[in-house]
Amino acid sequence: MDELAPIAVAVPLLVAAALVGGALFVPRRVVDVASLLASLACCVLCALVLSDTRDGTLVHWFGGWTPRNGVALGISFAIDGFGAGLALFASALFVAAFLFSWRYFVVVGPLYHALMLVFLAAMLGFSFTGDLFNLFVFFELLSVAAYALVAYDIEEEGPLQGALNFAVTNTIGAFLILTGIALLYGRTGALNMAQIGEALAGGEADGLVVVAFTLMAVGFFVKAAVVPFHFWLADAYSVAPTPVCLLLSAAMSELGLYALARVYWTVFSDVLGSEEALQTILLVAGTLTALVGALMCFGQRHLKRMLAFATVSHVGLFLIGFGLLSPAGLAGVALFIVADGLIKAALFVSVGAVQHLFGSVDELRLFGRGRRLRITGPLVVLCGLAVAALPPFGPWVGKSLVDEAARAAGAGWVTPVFVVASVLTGAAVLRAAARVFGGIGPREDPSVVGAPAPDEVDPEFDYPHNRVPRTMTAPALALAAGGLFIGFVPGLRESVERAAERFVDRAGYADTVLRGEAPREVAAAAASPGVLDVVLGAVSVAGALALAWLALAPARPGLHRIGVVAGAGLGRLRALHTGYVGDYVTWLVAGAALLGGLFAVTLTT
Amino acid sequence: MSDRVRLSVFGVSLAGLMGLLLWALTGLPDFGHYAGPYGYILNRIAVPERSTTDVVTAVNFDYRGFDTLAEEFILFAAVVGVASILRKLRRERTRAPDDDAAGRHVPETSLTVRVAGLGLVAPTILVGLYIVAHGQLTPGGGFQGGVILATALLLIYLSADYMTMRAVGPVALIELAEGLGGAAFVVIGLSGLVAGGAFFQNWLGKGTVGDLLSAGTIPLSNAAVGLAVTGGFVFMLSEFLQQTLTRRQVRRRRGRSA
Amino acid sequence: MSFLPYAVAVWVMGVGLYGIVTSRDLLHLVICLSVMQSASYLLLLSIGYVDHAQAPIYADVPLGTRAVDPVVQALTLTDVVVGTTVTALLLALAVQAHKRYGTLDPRELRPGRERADG
Amino acid sequence: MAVCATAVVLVRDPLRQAMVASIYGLVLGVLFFVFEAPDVALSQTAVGAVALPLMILLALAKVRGGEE
Repeated sequence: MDELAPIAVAVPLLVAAALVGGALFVPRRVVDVASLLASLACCVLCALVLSDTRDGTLVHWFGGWTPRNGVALGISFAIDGFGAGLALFASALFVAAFLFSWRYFVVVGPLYHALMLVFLAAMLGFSFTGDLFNLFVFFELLSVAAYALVAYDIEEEGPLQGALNFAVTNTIGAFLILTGIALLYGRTGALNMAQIGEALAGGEADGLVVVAFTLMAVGFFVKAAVVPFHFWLADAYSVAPTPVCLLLSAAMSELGLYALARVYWTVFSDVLGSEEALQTILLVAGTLTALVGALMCFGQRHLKRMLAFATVSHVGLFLIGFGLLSPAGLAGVALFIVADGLIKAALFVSVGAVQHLFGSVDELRLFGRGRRLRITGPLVVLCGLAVAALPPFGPWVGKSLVDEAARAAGAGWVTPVFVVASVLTGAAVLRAAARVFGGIGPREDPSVVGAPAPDEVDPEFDYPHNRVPRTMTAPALALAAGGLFIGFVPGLRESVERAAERFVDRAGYADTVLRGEAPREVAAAAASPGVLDVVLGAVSVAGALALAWLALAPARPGLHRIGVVAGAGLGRLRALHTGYVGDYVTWLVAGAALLGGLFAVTLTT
Repeated sequence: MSDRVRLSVFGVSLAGLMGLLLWALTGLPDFGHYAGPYGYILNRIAVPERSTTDVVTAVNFDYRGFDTLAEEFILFAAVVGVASILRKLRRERTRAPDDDAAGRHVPETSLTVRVAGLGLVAPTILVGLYIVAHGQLTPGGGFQGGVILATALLLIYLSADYMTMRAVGPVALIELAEGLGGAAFVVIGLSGLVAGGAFFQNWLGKGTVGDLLSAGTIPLSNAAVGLAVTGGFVFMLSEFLQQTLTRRQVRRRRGRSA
Repeated sequence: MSFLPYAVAVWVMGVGLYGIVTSRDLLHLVICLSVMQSASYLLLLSIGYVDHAQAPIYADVPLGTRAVDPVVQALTLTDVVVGTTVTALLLALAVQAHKRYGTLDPRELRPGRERADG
Repeated sequence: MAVCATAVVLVRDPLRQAMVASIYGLVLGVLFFVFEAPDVALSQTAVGAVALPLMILLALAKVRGGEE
């Protein structure tokens, strides 16, 4: 049933084109319903595709151009469990986002929906494709739709600048990716990933190969927001409309890492030198990202910006899981990405609901105003605990699996990184929840950003609203439930591990794609978290609660001083986040040169 | 970062990055010695198998037609994005309530320029259509022809005025062209799936090499892309144009009250 | 000579990036970005070039004549469209930003700047 | 080529830059023609030398007008 995949990409594009074609004649509700139906259809199609990938990679050759003598003539979709799973995950998020948009926007044209649908199609194509240039084209489609969506709220304060920084940095990233593709094409005369991998495998890792890998890694790191390529993310995510934030934070950053993993295991895994060196470099980059993101997250009072930095921190954790370069780590990351993405999406929806009611996303200004929200409040607290890795919920399962894989790979030193990142991000969410929904703690906080977040009020609308609409509560509950209980789905862990085993099998992938051979059988061990993981989870939750309590404790001079010192320390870090695009590009080029230098020294053979 | 620090960090890094790139490029075959195989194979098989004489068009609309579909929607997303970014701010409306109602009040274009401009419109449209239609035969195709068609409409603006241009290409019609072109391209892809079992399967008869209607679905795709590109570029250019005009009226208004 | 086109592509990229970092005007910055992107057109076409070969168009020449790589040309075409659209989108952002804030200097347009004066 | 690209970046005044960029687009188009890539040359000329500079000029007209 490989034909379903291109249909899943075509449906949202077709609906988007129809919406724009009839822009002036279609009423708002029809647009809403059509978009919702399109995303639901994608969900169904992706679920069918996913169930078909159980036995291995599905291949669809566009135009019927099957390879001749191992040379690909056209473009292929090569869909495995991870690609299809990610596509299903993205489609489900879009259903939630469209549902949420129903009442979020007072006035919204079909332009917004058309952009969202193109965004959806781009995510699906990006997850499915087996062709390097096609990957780049979908990367750009994803980016262009995202730039426009981030800037959608032109009435607000920041979106334009956020979108500008986003667009400039990501365009440079895309350019670097294309340069890498051009290098590989010059060497191998191929664009199909499996074919390039075949051509390079066992050969020499010279300057061309290593630099091509560097360029693609940097490009995808920019999209995934790995330190020091992360600066644009908070600027963009904190100003985008909330339903868009949900998609950016839960799916787009992760797609960047997915693409790097895909390219690594189809093209580079059998040619680059020292795997240990690459592992170390990736783990260090992941650690840096996790810690910087977590610290910045804790120092925010703008709720969306807080969640944006939580995203950065979690991307760092994902990178650590990927950097282990083992199927076990990859399986853990896959589960972690889905669970964490759903939780973060639920948090964004909750923030959006608060914003809908009170017209603000500022932690201190919202002090105590959320007391009467009987559903949203407890939900945010629960999600905060889950972010802090409370057993037995989804994020804890994912983190534990990655952690175990790290210990098995002899990289046990990353465990404290996971704990610290969980404590800081969890504490930030819990502290904000206590302030907003409980009215607990002081109204001043020396450890967060001084200036308040700008109000996000729709001037044509009367504030305050009285209640959270059901179209906001329902997606929040569903997303949270999915994220919390994903670890309990029977057989899921085995399937993910089997998919991970296939994902890292470069030769098997190439055989299936280029020669149409039946996929090989793989075994799965079905790892599960142990006692140590429960203890670690409990420690991080206790740490998060303690830290949140400290931040909220009644103003005693000693504590206040600690807060001031912490605030000053964070200020140094914050001062680097200047919001000036010239600085960001400088960081980008510096990071690229550094990474390239490290790779050149360690990976060349 | 101060300017000096930034520039020196950047200078050193850029030198490093450029050095890395040069190092990588020494690994390529020398300039003028492309090694293949992809391009060479297509050069050999495209003409007999697809009845096209322009292999680049065959690559764009057949072998790698799916790339072009995504590319077309990048254009689509950008057009929609430009429209959404440049839509009127609420404040703006109060400042210039009749922004697009009145015509232009700028120095009159001289008659000679107008006549010359209008005289160019028809040939330009003809050239654009020719380039779209001969996509599979000679250089050019939907994209190139579409851009030329779009500039022809702009010529109408330059030689007549904004209102005439809007009358020739009203917003609804431009949007319709843009949406229809995009949708038609998707439908061509889907039709391949239905008729031939693969998305973008070129299932129509290939005809004789060199004929205007040869190469199966390629001319249809070219037409669809041409429509979408014309619509897209006209839309973007007229959005920018409208911005310029709105400004003029805002300023005029301020001048009067001052 | 055999390396010159590649070196020029790297130079164009470097110059474009330099322009982006030092730019004081968003419109200038956007043009520099498109200059940087033109480096990739140049690189792609240089890679596919073959000495003493025809364009891959068989309208007037017999089949089998040596021609340059058509694939990189198709890729470049796609890339040109992508570059153009991104540039157009950025120009729209710049215009709107100017309308809102009255400046085009990226140093003065700083979103959600982290203020350390806590 | 390289000189032309450098000139585009170094010209700081956007109005003149738009002109230089247009010439640069044209030079690129000619170069692509020399590279035996007439398809690309055609679209580069149409876009780089006409459509984009036009958009830049329109954007500039808008921005300059606001400053007066």
